[in-house]
Amino acid sequence: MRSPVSTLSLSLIGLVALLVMPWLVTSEYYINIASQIAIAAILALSLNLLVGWGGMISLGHAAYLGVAAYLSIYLTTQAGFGHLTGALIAIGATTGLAMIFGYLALRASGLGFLMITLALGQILWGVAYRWSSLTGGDNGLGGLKRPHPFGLNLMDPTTFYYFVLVFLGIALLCMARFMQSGLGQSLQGTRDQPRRMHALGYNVWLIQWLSFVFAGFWGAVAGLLYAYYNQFVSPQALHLTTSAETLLMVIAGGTGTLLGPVVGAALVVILKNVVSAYITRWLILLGVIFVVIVLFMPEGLVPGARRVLRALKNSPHTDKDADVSSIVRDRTQ
Amino acid sequence: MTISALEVTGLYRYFGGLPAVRDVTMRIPAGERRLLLGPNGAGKTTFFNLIAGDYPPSQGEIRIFGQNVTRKSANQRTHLGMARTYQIITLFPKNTVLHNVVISLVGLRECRFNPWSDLRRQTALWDEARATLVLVGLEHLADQTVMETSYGERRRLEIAMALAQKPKLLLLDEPLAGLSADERQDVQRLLQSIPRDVTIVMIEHDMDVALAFADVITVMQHGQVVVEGSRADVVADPKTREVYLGQ
Amino acid sequence: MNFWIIQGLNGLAFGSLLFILASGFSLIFGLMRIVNLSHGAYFMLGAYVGLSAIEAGVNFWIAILIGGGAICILGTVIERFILRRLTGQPLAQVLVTLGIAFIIADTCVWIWTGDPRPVPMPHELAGAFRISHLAFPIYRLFVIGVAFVLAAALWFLLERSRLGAMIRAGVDDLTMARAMGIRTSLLFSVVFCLGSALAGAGGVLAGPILSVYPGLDTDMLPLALVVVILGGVGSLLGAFVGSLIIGFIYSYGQALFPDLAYMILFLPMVLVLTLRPTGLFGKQAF
Amino acid sequence: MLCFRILLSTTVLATLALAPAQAAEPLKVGFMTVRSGALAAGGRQMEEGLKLCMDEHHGEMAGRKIDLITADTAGQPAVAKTKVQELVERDGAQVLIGPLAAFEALAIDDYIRQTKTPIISPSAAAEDLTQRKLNPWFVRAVGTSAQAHHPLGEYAAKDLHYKKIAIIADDFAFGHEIAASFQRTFEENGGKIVQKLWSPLNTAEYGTYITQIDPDVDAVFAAFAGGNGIKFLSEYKNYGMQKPVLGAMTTVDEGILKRMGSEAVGVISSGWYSAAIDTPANKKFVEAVRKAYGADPGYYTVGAYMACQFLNNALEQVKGDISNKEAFMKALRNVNIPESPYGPVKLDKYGQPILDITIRKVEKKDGRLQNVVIKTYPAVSQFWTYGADQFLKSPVYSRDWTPAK
Repeated sequence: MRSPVSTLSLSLIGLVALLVMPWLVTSEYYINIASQIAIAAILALSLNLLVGWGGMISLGHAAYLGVAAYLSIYLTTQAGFGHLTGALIAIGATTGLAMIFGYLALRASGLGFLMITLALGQILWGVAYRWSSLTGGDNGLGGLKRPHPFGLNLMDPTTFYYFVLVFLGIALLCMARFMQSGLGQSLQGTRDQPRRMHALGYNVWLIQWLSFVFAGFWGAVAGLLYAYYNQFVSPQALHLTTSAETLLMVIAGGTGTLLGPVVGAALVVILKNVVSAYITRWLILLGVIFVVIVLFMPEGLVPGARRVLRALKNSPHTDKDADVSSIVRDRTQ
Repeated sequence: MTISALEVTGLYRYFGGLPAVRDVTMRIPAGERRLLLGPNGAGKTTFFNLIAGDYPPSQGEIRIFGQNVTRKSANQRTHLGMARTYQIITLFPKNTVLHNVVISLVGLRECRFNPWSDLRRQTALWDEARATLVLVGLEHLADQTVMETSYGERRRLEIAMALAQKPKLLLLDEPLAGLSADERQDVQRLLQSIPRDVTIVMIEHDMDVALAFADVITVMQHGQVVVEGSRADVVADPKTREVYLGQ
Repeated sequence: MNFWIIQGLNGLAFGSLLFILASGFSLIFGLMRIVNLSHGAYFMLGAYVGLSAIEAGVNFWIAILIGGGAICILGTVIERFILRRLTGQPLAQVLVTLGIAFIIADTCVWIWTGDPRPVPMPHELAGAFRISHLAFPIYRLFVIGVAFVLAAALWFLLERSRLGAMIRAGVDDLTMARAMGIRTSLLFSVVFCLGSALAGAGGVLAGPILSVYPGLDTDMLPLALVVVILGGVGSLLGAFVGSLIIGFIYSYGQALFPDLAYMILFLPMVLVLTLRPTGLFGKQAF
Repeated sequence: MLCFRILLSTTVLATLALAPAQAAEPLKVGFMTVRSGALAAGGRQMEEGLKLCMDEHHGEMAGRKIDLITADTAGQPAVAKTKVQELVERDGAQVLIGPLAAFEALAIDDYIRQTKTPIISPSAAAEDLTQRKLNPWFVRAVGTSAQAHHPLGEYAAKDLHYKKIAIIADDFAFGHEIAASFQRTFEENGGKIVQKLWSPLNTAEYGTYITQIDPDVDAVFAAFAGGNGIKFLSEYKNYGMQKPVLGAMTTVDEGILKRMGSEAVGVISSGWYSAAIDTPANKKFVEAVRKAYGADPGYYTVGAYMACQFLNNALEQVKGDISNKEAFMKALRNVNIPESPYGPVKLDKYGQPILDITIRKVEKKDGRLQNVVIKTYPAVSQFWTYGADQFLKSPVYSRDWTPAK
């Protein structure tokens, strides 16, 4: 059993670290990277809702990121809406899209679900690419100015970082509540024993659908922040690789955990943006890291690290052989 | 005229052209204890699944407390006061015993759609679950995970999860299967303690226990009802012997 | 009229390519329940290996064998040392095959520089076949032939051979197959090798039409998935019919509805899956 | 943060310091290329072209050492955005060269304006970058999509006397712009575009499209980018098609021409560069590229090479002092290179080079395929003969510019 105290203290340390981060790093560049991680983390958290707690592996989660981003930019720069209206419509419409997509995708389960989400994602990508009068085609849409909510200057990287961090905080809180809520518990039940849940009076489809829509909503929030961050959106945001990367974040970090997707997001964003400056073949490294994670920490980085820590704690003489053997023992259980 | 707890008319179910249940008609008055007998493959569990709503019948009609539920899904039927246990135990093994009962309780409550309120803080729910565990004599295991419990204890938990929903119609699929003699007695006692107004339909192979328990017995074979009647009638009926000995 | 004939042939040819790609994927998924997301990368790597063989002076036909053989070896190694440790963990397998796909894709850019490269076709199959006004490339007719022969061979292998009997037993019920004394471990390796080899050889075979370039893997993988899902998983007939249907949809669809060109393959899939979640020929849901 | 301050303060100091004092310090040039993913081939050619130019100058321009920092955008707009921040904020790049794709350039457009960082585009040809979305900090070292293909339309009608042409083009902005520009001049000179086929960028096979081509046309204009030209031309031949093919500059670019066979022979195209341009400057350049990399230079190689020469030219004008960014930008827009692989180059007031456009024909010469020059249109503006004002009044070329008749 994980000890709640150490999780809490670790989270607190993490929170403090996140808050003071802008004072520690040497360049605005890293603050921007942190903002990107936070946005990716929100998207990964929302996908984790489906993958981790619902057992629904989606390969089309970029849909919500992309659609919300396209809508918010289109509405504010082309259709003449204000920032707030644009944002609300974008999130509302994207959530509505999730309702439709959920309706279609939940007709199947397992691999069928995965394929429908992938196909729907590809269709959206195609629309974004082809409908160039509206989406700008491959050139994408740009020209979005970041809003000034409550007089905050979001053009300042540090302010923007805190802005995003607030959303990440709310997302984490919502996810934590969700996990322990009636709906969250029901969703986890439908993942493990759908038939049983049916017999216990749960409308499995409805519970999965509601969760799907909830995940879509948070995907839309991530998309909105993505649009504000990049001030630009192109079909790449809707592409299969974006969905796949998000799925990788979730699985690598640890499905069904709160911090897993955040760690996974950090890993992928850092590899892609920072490490690539030093290692030309960073994609190979990314691949190798995933393979290694799966082989040696199959439950993901966060639960895996917990396990290793526990193993370290449990062995009174921290000599290396003992650690290894306890890890091995854990694995074989 | 009293309303039947369960009324089945002309029920059929085919699997790829093969009938698993054929023309079953059955009427179970409220409060009755009904036993379903029959050799393996007689269609008893399929019949159960049809009543529970796991899959739709190919033909026929099912009514629960007078309401036609033929086209209703399993969860809707549960909300009409039906509960069931499974032949092969399907619990949530990583959760605690108490948690399992809570999941069962939440199934009938609105909070199953609530994405915000913390289930752990709804003490009424947990108290009620604990009370159910007391009823089945599992309160001492409340905080253990299901994985840590014995087979017999899980059987009882199965029943507890069904009882927690305070059903008016309870479907028990071989509640005694695979239990030791002691455990059997525990479960038997538990079954006997269920209030009389609960209608129980039970599949069971253990004749002694089952016969002692049931008011009316239905014997099925090849998906059909062969004999139906009181204990004495059924035991005396030559067709019963044929089913059990003559195959 | 000519339009329908020529686009029909185009669809048939493209469907044939898809079948060669998807049959291995379907085989592996059917028996081992592994969604091998590196299948597209195998296809691309096979094409690159075959290309290098041809450039080293090897005959085209031998190059197909080399491409298939190399990917068979690679696939077997991956199956033995990585996938085998993850039996029964579909999520882990998805992640690991995706990771391997990244590695292969970037390694290809590394080794073969990322220039788009056509695979030269054998001279005897170059040019077009003509009947009155219609002209159609001989090589495509040949690919159609290969697909039908391959389908027949696979059918024979699965339905008539001892290996096939073992595979079918494994697809139906793995525990049962084990109980019957089938060495499933060896069987898995053989099937994974075969499936990978089909991808690798298919890559070389498709090379003269598709050419090889970075991104070929991600272009082709969704197509393989679409075919398998549409046809139904683990069904050879499904993969075959699914491929041809997709081929026809692709050719007629792009010609008739150019505005839908980007989605033409995914719309029918969504339609089929929402109406019939098991695919057209699958017996079971996924 | 600390580093950032130091960086800031050095900039401030540099602004105050006199030019000679600054000359000692290396100039940081950020270079955005693509090393992974589908565009990696172009990225590599850009790197080669840039390296060649840097080597030519021995890593020094106008007396200042050039500190080149390279970043891989992976061909993704969002990554390009991060990379430009990395180059500017973290590494302190003062001038940028890159990125490869137009959608990357557009993705970082706002950022360039905000940070006022001079940027030289070595390949992105999107019209509006130097037209309707003019960015004061942006200068292009290559032609625009339409710049190279207005002449081809006229040539097809006037010199080749084609009357009816079918267009097949990649379905993305680059393809749309090329197709529309060709159509415009072709039709203005009496020709007629009877069919327009748009194939998705990731089209697996072109059979479906080739067989749709109207059999009554005089020629086919095929506008492809990346490797699609290879696929299209070889399949075109395999389908037994006889109609002559006109190509866009990138359809038969030297970067992929080296991978083609007989199917490419005879394709007539136009462009602001051909490795076969017969001038001393280009011969020297081609020699050097062939010696270093064993292949003819193409679109990306020469684009990056020229971007680097632009930088050199501008730096020499300001004597290596770029502390006054406005002055440096002015110099950059004032670039005048009388002899280059392109031919003579100078910029219009939009930051777009005025270039000699050549009509070329693929021929096999010296054992390799070459874009042999058959006609030169000297000093072609991005606005062709229309004049900037009139040209900019109409919307940017798009897929729906004028329907086929």
